[in-house]
Amino acid sequence: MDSALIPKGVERCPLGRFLAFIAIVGAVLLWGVVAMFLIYIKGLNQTNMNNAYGFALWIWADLAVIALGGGAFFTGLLRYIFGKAELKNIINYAVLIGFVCYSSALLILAIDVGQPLRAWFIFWHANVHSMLTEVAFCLTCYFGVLTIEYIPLILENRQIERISFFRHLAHNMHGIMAVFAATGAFLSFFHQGSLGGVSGVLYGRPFGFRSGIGIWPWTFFLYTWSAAACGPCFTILVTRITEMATRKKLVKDEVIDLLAKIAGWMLVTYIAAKIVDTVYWAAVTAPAMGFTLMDFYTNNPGSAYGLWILIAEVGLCGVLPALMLIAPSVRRNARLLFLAVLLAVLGACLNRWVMILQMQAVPVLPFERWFTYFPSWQEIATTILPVAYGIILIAFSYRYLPIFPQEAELNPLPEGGR
Amino acid sequence: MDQPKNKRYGMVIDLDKCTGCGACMVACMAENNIPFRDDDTDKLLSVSWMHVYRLSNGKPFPQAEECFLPRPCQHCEGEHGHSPCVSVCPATATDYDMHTGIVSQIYTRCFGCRYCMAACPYHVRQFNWWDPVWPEGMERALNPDVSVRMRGVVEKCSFCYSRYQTALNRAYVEGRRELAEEEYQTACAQACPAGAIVFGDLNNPRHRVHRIVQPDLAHGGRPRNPKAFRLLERLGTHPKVYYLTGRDWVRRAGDNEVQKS
Amino acid sequence: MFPFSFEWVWDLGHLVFHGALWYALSILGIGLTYCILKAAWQASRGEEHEHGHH
Amino acid sequence: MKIDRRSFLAFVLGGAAGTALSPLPWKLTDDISIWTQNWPWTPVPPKGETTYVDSTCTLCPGGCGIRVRRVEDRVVKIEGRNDHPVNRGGICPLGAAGAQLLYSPWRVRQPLKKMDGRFVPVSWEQAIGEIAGVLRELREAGTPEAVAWIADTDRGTTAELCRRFLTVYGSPNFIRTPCAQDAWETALYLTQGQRATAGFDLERATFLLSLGSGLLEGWGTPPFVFRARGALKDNNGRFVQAEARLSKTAAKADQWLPILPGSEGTLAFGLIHVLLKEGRERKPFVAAHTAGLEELKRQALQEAFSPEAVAQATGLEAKAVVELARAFAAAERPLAVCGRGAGRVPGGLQETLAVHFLNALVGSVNVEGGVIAVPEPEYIRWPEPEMDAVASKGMQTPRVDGAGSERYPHARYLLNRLPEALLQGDRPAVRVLFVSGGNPFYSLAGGERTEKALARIPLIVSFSPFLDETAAAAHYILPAPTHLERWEDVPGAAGYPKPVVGLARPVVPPRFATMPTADVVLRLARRLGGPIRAAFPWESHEACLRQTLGPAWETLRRKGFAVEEGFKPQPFETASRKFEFANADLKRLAAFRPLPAPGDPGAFKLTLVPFDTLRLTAALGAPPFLVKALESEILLKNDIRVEIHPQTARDLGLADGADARITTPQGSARVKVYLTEGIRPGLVGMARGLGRGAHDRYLAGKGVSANRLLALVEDPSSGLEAGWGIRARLERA
Amino acid sequence: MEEPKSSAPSSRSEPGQGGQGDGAGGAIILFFILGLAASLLVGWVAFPALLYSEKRQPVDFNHALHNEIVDHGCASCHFFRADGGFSGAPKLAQCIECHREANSDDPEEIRFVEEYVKPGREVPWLVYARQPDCVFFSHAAHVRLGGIDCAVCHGPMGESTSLRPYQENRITGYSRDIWGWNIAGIKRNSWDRMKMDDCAECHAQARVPGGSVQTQKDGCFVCHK
Repeated sequence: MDSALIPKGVERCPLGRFLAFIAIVGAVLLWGVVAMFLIYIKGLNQTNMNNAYGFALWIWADLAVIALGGGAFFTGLLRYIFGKAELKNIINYAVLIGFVCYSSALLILAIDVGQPLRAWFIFWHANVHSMLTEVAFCLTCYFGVLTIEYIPLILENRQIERISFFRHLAHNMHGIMAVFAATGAFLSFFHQGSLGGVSGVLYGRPFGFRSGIGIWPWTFFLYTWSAAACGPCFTILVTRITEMATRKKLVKDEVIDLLAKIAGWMLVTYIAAKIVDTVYWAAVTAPAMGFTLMDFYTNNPGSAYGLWILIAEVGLCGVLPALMLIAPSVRRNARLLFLAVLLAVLGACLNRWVMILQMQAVPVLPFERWFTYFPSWQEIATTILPVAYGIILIAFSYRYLPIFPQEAELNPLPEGGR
Repeated sequence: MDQPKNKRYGMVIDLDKCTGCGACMVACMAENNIPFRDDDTDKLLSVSWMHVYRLSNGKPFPQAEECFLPRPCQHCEGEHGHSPCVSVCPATATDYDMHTGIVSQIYTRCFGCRYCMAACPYHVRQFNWWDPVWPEGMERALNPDVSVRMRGVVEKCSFCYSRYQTALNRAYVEGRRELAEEEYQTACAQACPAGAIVFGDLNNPRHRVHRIVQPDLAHGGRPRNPKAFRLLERLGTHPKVYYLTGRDWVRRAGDNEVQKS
Repeated sequence: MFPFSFEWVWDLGHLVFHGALWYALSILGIGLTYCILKAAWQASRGEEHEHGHH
Repeated sequence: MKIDRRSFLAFVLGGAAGTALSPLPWKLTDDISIWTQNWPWTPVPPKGETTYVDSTCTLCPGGCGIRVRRVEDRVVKIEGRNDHPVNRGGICPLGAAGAQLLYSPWRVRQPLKKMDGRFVPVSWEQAIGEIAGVLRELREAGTPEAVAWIADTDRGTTAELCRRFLTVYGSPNFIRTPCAQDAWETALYLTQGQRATAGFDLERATFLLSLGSGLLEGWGTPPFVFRARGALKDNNGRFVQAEARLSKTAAKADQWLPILPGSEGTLAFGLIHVLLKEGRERKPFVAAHTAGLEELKRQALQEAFSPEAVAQATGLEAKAVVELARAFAAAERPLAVCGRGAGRVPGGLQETLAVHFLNALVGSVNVEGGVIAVPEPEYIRWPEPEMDAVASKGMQTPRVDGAGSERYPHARYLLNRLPEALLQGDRPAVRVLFVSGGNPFYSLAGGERTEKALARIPLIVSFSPFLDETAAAAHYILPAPTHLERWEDVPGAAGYPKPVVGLARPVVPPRFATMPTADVVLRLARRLGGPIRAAFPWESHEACLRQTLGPAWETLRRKGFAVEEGFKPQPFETASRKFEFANADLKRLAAFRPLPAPGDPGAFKLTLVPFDTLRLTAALGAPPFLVKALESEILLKNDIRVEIHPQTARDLGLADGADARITTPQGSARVKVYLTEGIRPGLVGMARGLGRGAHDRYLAGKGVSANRLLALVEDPSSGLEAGWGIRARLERA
Repeated sequence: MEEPKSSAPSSRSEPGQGGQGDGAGGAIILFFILGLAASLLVGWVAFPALLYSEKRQPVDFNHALHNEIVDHGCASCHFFRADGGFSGAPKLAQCIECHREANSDDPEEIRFVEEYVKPGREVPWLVYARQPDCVFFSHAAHVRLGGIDCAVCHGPMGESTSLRPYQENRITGYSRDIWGWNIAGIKRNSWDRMKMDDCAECHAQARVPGGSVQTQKDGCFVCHK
């Protein structure tokens, strides 16, 4: 029925099955939308946040998806600036995943604020000293870049491409994509960094606070770095999951291997820097503020924030995947590669959780106790909403747009096909 | 225009005098139009600019001791007014005023991102999770000098700035530009039946607050009075709320510096 | 955001921050405008370029 | 012309461009955000001229000077008067929240009459007429003494008018709600021969020993006591609190003596024992101004009051008792006080006497820094009313509460005995009950039995401005104006050591069709006619007030209060003109004996001890600000939390915050537990003031009332209420 | 629209063929202009007209006439209170001092006396300069301390012989005088607008030293409450 829209030379599942899939995911999306409207109408009392937990699940989700969306900027940087031509075979998908991540982040931010209708004050009345201002500006601008990068893909749809203007537009945009990518990389560097700065500058919160260079705490650089390392891992992870879901090979192993290798080395350097940062923070920064490392990890209810979290983040989800990814034998083993990128992705998510949630859970006043929090269903639903939205957008993009340049080559149509 | 000398308004709370009665909280609520709800027992969801903490020395019966610690906004000065919350506000909805040393806020500018709440180690910043609702008739007791905050914004103690505004107005009409110490007092200081709260200008050597704590203004206002301390001195927030106590354990409980060393 | 808004201060922080911002925005804006105008021009001229850009 | 997709697109593009170039999107964006800044459902208090009115707070017997800030005709803030001798600028939380009482939507707006269990509005005319009708019938039946009146004070014009009304009507049953002053007044009378209230010169004492008094929890006049506590600190004085739990008072004391509950009297006698045994009494004072020391020695030097025995009874060490006695005696101006908690339970007379003896032994009676006999105000000098035969006969009948009888010769009011009296006989002894101030349906202990007894009264008239528990149980509510809407003379401040009279004034005009209780009395008197009418020659309460106060009226109106600054206590008025440790009256009293907590210790292993907090009140309930300020250690959601020691909790298998069920011989209730090291193991501490059956939605239905779980305990020496706790059981729920 | 068939081919013309005749291009431009004009009209004319509701003052007050009679100019009726506040629109009690009875046969005055003075009803004046609740404005600081003339902010109100209609923003509830009567927000006189930027502008000109660490202008609470 929709064959006219499907790219040439590839096969897609029947429309009915596709729509059934969309309907299922759409139901989840709808659940999130209901929760979102509930929050818009009734206010943030629908969440389980409180005056001690001003930032909660959403901000974590925000930081996590942006870190994971970092695959777009870093792959773009490698492809357009450093000239890693092989990556052109995965750049489209990286851009799409980035687009999903960033649009989700903006959506979550729009739900998260107490006065959404005044949210534009962040731009108009901008306080340039606030990391959040930097986040907002760079995030919005970079989302613009991702949109610019995504538009040509849409324009390459078989039907749209038939229109001369659009075809030319897509071509021209491809032509100067390096300029956009460079700008994107610049913006990305600053907003990934400023997200790291969000907790790093809080000198009232010894757990989050880091010293650094000038106005930028170490976390500023660590965040950019970790996004550059874990973003590509997420791209690989989603590509693999897409391949599993479509039961097709979509990207050649060399491409994945190259990206994984680069991500691996990024991760190695990142985790080394992270360890140095942790040691310095534990030995110098925190004691100077009157805290010992173990103050941050003990006496919390149920050991929810025990030392295990540090070991899991740095060791299990940091050092381990880094070492795995730089080993060619691991990269060649599909399962181990999958495990490695999965761990790296979890590591990034865990890092963001620690820096936002644990940062607030740690009592600072000596007579206060740990603050614990569990999100309400409305928070969970609105956090899952972008996931559903992302799956739907990816599904549509995959079905109707030439996302994977190598798909036709890797999956030749049987005789008699289109 | 010649400007009056900069003030540094601050507070001294004598923890040995404070009885934890809550008059400061109630006076503050009445002065500043603090909303209340059917269930306000979850203090993490409740708005109260002044909160009285209950501190315990952690010893077993009968050596157990308790102390009450009223906590208004500390009006941190940080380094040159970069208090933890002020510098993080993305929309410049909160500010540090060098003329008074007060951390001020425009509620109508705030769009509720809550970054300042995450930044404040004292939990003085509170969010309006609900629309403020007064039972029929009780809104008549609202004070027009303080605007009522809508749902979705952060608020905190302002050192009763509206009382400063009205006091200044009165002075202007009388042709004066400077206020006497007693002309500008916060609602909590005025109400405290135990006389535990003293309020005034730390820059002014004649004011009681200055005389009591003897602040070392060259070093962020560190108290020279050995009985005085500030909450979390070591963070470098340079609060303008000082506490007095003769009890060692109270001092330790309020200040992580002495606590940990 | 703009020099005429209340919060604007002509200091280094604002110049660097907003300078970088407006610089980035300009590149995006100019680039995009260039692409659109060129495409419109090409479309109206009926030009055609060879395929295979990706 | 071709109108196709392109044209349409062009039109839309043009429209978009035009819209962007018009103010519409920009102004709309701005206006929508401004709309969020001015949401119509967020109230905006109207501006206007600010004025201040000085008045006197009548919410408790303190009588603090208040300064009310008005904006136009609205009360927006209540502050303490800086120039008032009692509170000097300070204010208690309840006083500060006073405007919320004025503007409470749960005020009674017009007279209400209960019909078929529901209140219906009636006119003042009708309500007063119907009540007068019942009163007339009772008089005609020759039983005027079946009318009783409960008031929260027996001083001031309003109270005197009510009492006068009862007198000319023919009933002796005017009852003041119980308070610690009941015991103190009796003690002063018995030892000093003075009809006076006890004032405590706390500000100038240098050693303050409190035997269970909640000095910082509502005892006396809170702002005065608080300031005195500060002064004590400034003067390097010493403050010792003997109490079973680490109350706020104990927490702020220099020394906390965690005595076993109910052992305060024993401790006082123990201290006397040490003092006398070691000869540490102030000999010059004792020799010159006291009599009967030998008798006291005989009493106090018994083995039962030896340090060892007292240590046993109080849970302290014998050494601590001896040291305390020595420190007390050695202090420059020592002062001992008693009256548990906020002082709403009088306690045993012998216990108060012991404390008073202790003060006398160190010379702290009627001197600076001591207990001062503050004479009752005498500005009310109305001619004796003429009484008819019915009234005279009625006044000859014994009081329904037994006060002044053979058995309780010195008691003036025994509200605690009323429930039992009401349960006697086929017809209740009281047929009509007026309640002005106080809230007996809530604050009387005894649980269901008390409620059942009070419910036997066929006609209850409440004058409460609010729908409190007593009003809810009444048959008529004749709402009085609140403290900010009426004239009221306020003689004396509880515990203040000087005579002081304050004047409360209408700060704002009455909001509703309310009537001052005194005016209701005047109108009732007019209705009843005859000698009753003749006894009330005043047009209105205000007129009565003006005439009664005479020249003082103008002073009070201008200044708001009158205080006798150079007041000197009167000399003792006993037969010996000395302070008497012993005399015939004292000898007749039942001997001191510590009262055990009611209940079987075998079945009820724990003891429930109630405590007071300033953030809750017994009679008035608590306005929303107070409920908001209530600690989460006391109230969590709708559950009251009871304090127990972690050891007790371990024994019972209860964790902090766990749901539990508390059972006493009086009843049972669900609670949550709060673990604290600040309470003696084996005790359960419970705040008084929750578990309200009426009031507003911020207070009603939260927690349980300790009074329902407690029993009435009668002091054998005086008949006064002396309950301090009850045996209890706590189980996991 | 009557010739969809004939228009279809041209719109569906093959890509890369140029396709459009002059007529089509002209139509595009025409429609673009049409859309532009329509939206400009909506944005500049219809929108402002819809945005504001108009109310008449309860009584038409002649400032000029009163100004001639009174002794102390504006301050005769608009004065400072002892508490430092500014009285703003006069209360009925002030009016009654002169208008216990109608002093003229002016029907408006007679109506005022009949409708307000006799029943003792306050006049619900609509205040053109009413600022929102979040704003703290000190007349004392500006008039007593700054020596600023009433007209700087309020314009030549004292010379008006009649009260102009009061317009209220339907969305915000503000008086139109705050945004200014020019919908583009352009002002010619200092009193044309009363937005925060206008306060800031004047403060900048007067070199009012600001204490803010963020903006080097005034701290929030100087103008907010």
